[in-house]
Amino acid sequence: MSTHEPPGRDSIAVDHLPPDLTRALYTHMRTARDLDTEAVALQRQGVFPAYVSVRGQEAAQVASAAALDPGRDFVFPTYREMASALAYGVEMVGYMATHRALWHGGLYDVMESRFGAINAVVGGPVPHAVGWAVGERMRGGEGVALAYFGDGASSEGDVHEAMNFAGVYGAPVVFFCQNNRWALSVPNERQVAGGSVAARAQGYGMAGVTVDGNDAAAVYDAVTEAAARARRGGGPTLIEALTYRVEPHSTSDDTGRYRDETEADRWRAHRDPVALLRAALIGAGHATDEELDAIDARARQRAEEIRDGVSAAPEPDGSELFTHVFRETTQELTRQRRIWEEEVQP
Amino acid sequence: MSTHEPPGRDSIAVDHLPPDLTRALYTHMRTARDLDTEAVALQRQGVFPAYVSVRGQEAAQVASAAALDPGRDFVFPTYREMASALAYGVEMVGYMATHRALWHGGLYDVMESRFGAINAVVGGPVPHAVGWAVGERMRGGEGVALAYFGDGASSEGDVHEAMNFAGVYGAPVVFFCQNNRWALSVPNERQVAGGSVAARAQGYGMAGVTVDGNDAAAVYDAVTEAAARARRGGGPTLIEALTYRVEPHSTSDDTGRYRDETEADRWRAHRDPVALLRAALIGAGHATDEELDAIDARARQRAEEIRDGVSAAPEPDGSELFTHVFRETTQELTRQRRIWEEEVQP
Amino acid sequence: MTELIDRTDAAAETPVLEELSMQQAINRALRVLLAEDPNVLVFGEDVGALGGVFRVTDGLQKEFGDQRVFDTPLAESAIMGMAVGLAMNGWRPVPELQFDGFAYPAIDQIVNQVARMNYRTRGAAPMPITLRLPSFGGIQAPEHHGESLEALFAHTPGLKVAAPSDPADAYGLLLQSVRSDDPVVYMEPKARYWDRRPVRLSEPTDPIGTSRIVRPGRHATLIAWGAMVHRCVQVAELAAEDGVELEVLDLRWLKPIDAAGLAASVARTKRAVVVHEAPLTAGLGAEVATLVTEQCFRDLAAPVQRVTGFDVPYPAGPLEPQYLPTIDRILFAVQRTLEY
Amino acid sequence: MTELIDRTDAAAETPVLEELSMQQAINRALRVLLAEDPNVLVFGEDVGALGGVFRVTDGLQKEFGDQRVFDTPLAESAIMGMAVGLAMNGWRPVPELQFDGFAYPAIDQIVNQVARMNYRTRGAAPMPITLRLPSFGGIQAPEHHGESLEALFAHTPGLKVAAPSDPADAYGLLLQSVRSDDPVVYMEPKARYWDRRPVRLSEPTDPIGTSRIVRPGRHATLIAWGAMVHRCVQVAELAAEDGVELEVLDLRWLKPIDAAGLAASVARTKRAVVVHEAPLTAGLGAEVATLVTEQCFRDLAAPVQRVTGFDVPYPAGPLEPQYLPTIDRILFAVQRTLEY
Ligand SMILES: Cc1ncc(C[n+]2csc(CCOP(=O)(O)OP(=O)(O)O)c2C)c(N)n1
Ligand SMILES: Cc1ncc(C[n+]2csc(CCOP(=O)(O)OP(=O)(O)O)c2C)c(N)n1
Ligand SMILES: [Mg+2]
Ligand SMILES: [Mg+2]
Repeated sequence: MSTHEPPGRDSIAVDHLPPDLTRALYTHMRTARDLDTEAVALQRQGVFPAYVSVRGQEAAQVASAAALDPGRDFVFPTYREMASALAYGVEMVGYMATHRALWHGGLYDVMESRFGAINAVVGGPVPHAVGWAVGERMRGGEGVALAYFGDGASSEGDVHEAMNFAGVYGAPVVFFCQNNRWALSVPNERQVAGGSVAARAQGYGMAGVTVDGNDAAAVYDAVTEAAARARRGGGPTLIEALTYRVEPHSTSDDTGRYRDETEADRWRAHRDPVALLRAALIGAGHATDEELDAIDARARQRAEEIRDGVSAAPEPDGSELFTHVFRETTQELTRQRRIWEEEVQP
Repeated sequence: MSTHEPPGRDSIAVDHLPPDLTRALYTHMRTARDLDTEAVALQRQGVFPAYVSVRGQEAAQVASAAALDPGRDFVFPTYREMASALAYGVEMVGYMATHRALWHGGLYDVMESRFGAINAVVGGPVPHAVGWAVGERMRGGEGVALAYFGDGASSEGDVHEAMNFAGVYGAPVVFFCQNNRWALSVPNERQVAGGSVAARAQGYGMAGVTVDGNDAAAVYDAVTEAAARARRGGGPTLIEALTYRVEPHSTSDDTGRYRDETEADRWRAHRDPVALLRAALIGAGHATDEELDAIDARARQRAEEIRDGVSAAPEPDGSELFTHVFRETTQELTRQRRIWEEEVQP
Repeated sequence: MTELIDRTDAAAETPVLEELSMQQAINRALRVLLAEDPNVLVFGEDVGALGGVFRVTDGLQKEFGDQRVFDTPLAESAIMGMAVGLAMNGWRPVPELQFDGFAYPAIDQIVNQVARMNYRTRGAAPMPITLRLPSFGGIQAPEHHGESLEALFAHTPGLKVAAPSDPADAYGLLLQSVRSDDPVVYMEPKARYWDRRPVRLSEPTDPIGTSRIVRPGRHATLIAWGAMVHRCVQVAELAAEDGVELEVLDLRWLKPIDAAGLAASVARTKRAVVVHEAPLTAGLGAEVATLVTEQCFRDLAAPVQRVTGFDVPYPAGPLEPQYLPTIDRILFAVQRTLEY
Repeated sequence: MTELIDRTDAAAETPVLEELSMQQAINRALRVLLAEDPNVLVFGEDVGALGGVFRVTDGLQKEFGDQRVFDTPLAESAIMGMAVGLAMNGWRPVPELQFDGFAYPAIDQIVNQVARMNYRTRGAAPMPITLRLPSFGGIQAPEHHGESLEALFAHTPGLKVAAPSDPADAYGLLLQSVRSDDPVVYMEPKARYWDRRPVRLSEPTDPIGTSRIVRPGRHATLIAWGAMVHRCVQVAELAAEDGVELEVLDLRWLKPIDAAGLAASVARTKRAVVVHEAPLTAGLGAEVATLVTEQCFRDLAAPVQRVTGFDVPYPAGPLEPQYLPTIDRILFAVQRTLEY
């Protein structure tokens, strides 16, 4: 019983949402798409050692981030949330710097952005979101934490422990699983016992929601509702956004070894979230083709600016090896830094 | 929504089970009860440094173990499965030796008993059961693995990972949770989000069963059914046996700090599994009072024999420190053993 | 964050001499910390109503409420993961993991998250987390209740590690650890919890990373931490009867290690024995021996001797005293270094 | 179990000279092992159809079927926990954890279960498990993909630890590791996976725990493992141009460590430099330095030098070459020891 038959609908509806919002979603998704394309190109040119594409997941990412309030909420991402970062207002040259391997975790200000450091441990940041949320309620704040994770991550013990904690403490968390059907080479059938991540919610006494992850409006609605519930003290929600990883896991991956591309091709052709949203905007009268072309042009321009910015960004100085290990450094580290200065410094 | 209102029934029925079986269950439960009493006394006398009582959980333990086939199944216990060990046929002096701190893990032969080593890591052995079960199916065997764990353990990441693996591989495992309402000082309400461990099963696509853990017949039926399903390839089952830890967590614990004993008293008075089974045996005509008195006498005698055995068991020789670290020892360990011989050996 | 905290009261009082156990001293330090900084949170398995399995958090929940002092579900990784998130929301978490051996399920969060977050965020998200970890052996406890993880923590960039040996130091080091904006693993020697002695609880004065000469001497330096300090003092008393004056150095901070303090002592005594409970191979004794040797190579009259647990899993009851460094083994090592 | 295995075929063939990468050599060893012993199982994240992220298990699933070679869900602790249960049911598990840094979530199962089960059961339940762990840095990978966990593993009683440095050794050490009835952590130096060279793949002859002199010399001994062996050879070649003859010792087995081999070399050269990628403090270099000093105290002309990663979290791309021991740093250390 796979939850993954492509929903089949090759159209989505946005009529119930304000046109400003849907245009903003489109703008971010379009920009993310272009930036993604630029990033893949940068990897091919050798500027990025590797890159993980978000192509096909723009609706899930942008609409979930846009449903939050960057003034009081806090996002805990994995390594694949470029489009979320963009929609949430993260400084994107700093974000993309991680893909040029300038700094693990990115070069944007995590606390100012209220968007956690890029985290490569699958499942690892999910308990952070719970801790943040527990702390937020304790100080009487109204913020909500959103934790991103993948279908593969749902197998990790940390994700279970985090959900149980959130349930016990009634913490204002949105667990947002992008089920893109693949965890590297392993499909849902051999990853998620029972076939549904959202179905796990019930076992923690929390709301569980399955949503079409390529339908920006549906994702936006689901996260809005979950965040509102969390804000008014209703506790955590687990949202599973069904989408598809149309690209390889990363630029180092070779899907030919483990999957037939017909399914991916179907998603590309009929379920492209950017195309779906574009059609819906026009259908709902939220924008004309010309207006959207103008948005596209601005998106492309912004993507190129970010691309140029990250390509030109300076490499960190080697002394930064030592600067951030501790708030209060140690004599031993100072000694090692001196060795670096004398024997390594370029 | 607590699943824990004491079921209220102060009687159970065994009529549908063979009298031989129900008398055997009673014999084991009675023996375990007496051995438990002896063990608490041994701790008071300073023979055991500490002890974890199984009092009140005899039905859950004995009936679950008795529903298995010690010729082909394999049990993975925690530190609180004395009554299970007894019912499964484990050599009990060797088992109790762990409480005299003669050897962590016990001195019985784990492979011959098909009853894993006593394991103090909460949640840790649960994935072992899954591995064993996956391996069992791979070699075409018909054995079933049963993993014991507590309500507290259900919070650990390992338990989730194990259940997901079992679901994905369709492994012949019975996950048997003794929910005795307490994990040391923490009650279910602050431990198990959603209130039900069994409810988690659905999220893994496996059968989940809640059973009255003080009703030996109900536990026996549930495990028999789960084991049969597993044996015929039907995959794992999660059973939650609702019971109550009437004693402190261990002899080092002080329940006065965290709980009111009225609830425990109620369970003792109305839900004692040994008393319930005794009444049911008589009610079903499976045994007379006199027969049961005779069983009681034999149980007491056996408990005393085990008590005497463990009290008299020799301490392991210090050289055993080095004997079992590796199958093929190392020069360095041989050198350290020499130091022990020269500088430590009593 | 620290600016807001008023420590004048605590600092002003002249400490009185009291008879206290280490477990009580730690409890008092936690009280001071909870009182002085509203961001301090104490949590872990059974630390609330029960007051912890060693009663170290006894009475804290009653005094500070169940928001500041609270129980968690039974999941070590989430406890440390929650600490990270709390720190990112401005709190100063003081989690407890119930026993040393149950820190392993949390190692990923400790090493890959707690220790790295300040670095990963280039200083934007500091981790002022103090992990309290009842540690080491000597109490004939069940399996996994007697482990010594200091080598692992000391090897982890981004962590600081403390291990007090007596009530007064336990108090001072905990104040320092919790007030520090860096993550600290604070290892409490279970075997010394009930050791009562007359102490003055006072504000720490030595900076983080300072060792302490517990007993001066001139023939050799015994280097130890946690419960082994006490054992080394016993050895020194015995040796003194034979006219051998052993200096006992309590390392206290296992990261950063007081390299200068080690060098100063051994430069005088020319001989050193390092004692710890953890297994020998790749234990922290190797680091200490190497630091001493690197700094005192020409002074050393003998190689640094190591007296440690054996390279075997921590054993049960009757074998425990044969596993842990005995007075005899330490004396043999002293003899070896003197006669080298 | 081992009695049933027929190794005559493999052993009988005279090995031919082939040009192979380490990644291919490991793949060949796995093939031999899967073929010779029906109890060997290879599993882990993406080891099946994909053949592993480094293609080390390439083609194995096709050749041996998806019962013998299979993917697991994404959960490291359960991978190792499953290995324990499989071993208890008579299998010989060869799990892979995808990257060094993702071994941390499995540390509890590795330390508290895999390493102890034989001991806990007094020999009833041996753990013939070989954990294959792509390890160490040097490939400018994302965070957590460049870690060196050898000190942690070597410190754990009950584990053996191997780290090959070239294709031929990778082949032999893996055969030994998997055939051993003890648990072995087999650390594969990612940076050397693609290093092709002419090799003869042959049955291992040296017992477990034997080091190897990769290049003889007389002025000082460079001690290393994994990818650092290659770097030390480069250093030795450069030093030779200046008339300094450096011996390069490949430790290979990080537990048990070849103490006698270390002593034999340094007794001749009088000087030693140990090189590793892991951070300095409490790294395995301290153990090596201490073992050398304990055994060669009178012979040593200078303290053993350590050239290691710095005590900082493993850095990203451009900083990686500044973090890892450079040829220059090793040369400086050689100079220091020669001029001491
Ligand atoms: C703890 C951990 N184990 C393994 C990996 C290696 N790894 C990186 S991504 C990945 C697959 C993740 O799948 P999923 O959670 O579905 O996220 P997606 O890549 O599809 O976005 C794996 C196995 C890791 N990063 N962290
Ligand atoms: C991983 C781990 N963490 C903590 C402990 C300490 N501890 C021992 S028993 C226990 C409570 C266990 O509760 P539960 O799982 O409900 O089992 P019960 O004792 O009720 O049988 C705790 C916290 C442990 N043994 N293992
Ligand atoms: Mg995925
Ligand atoms: Mg319980």
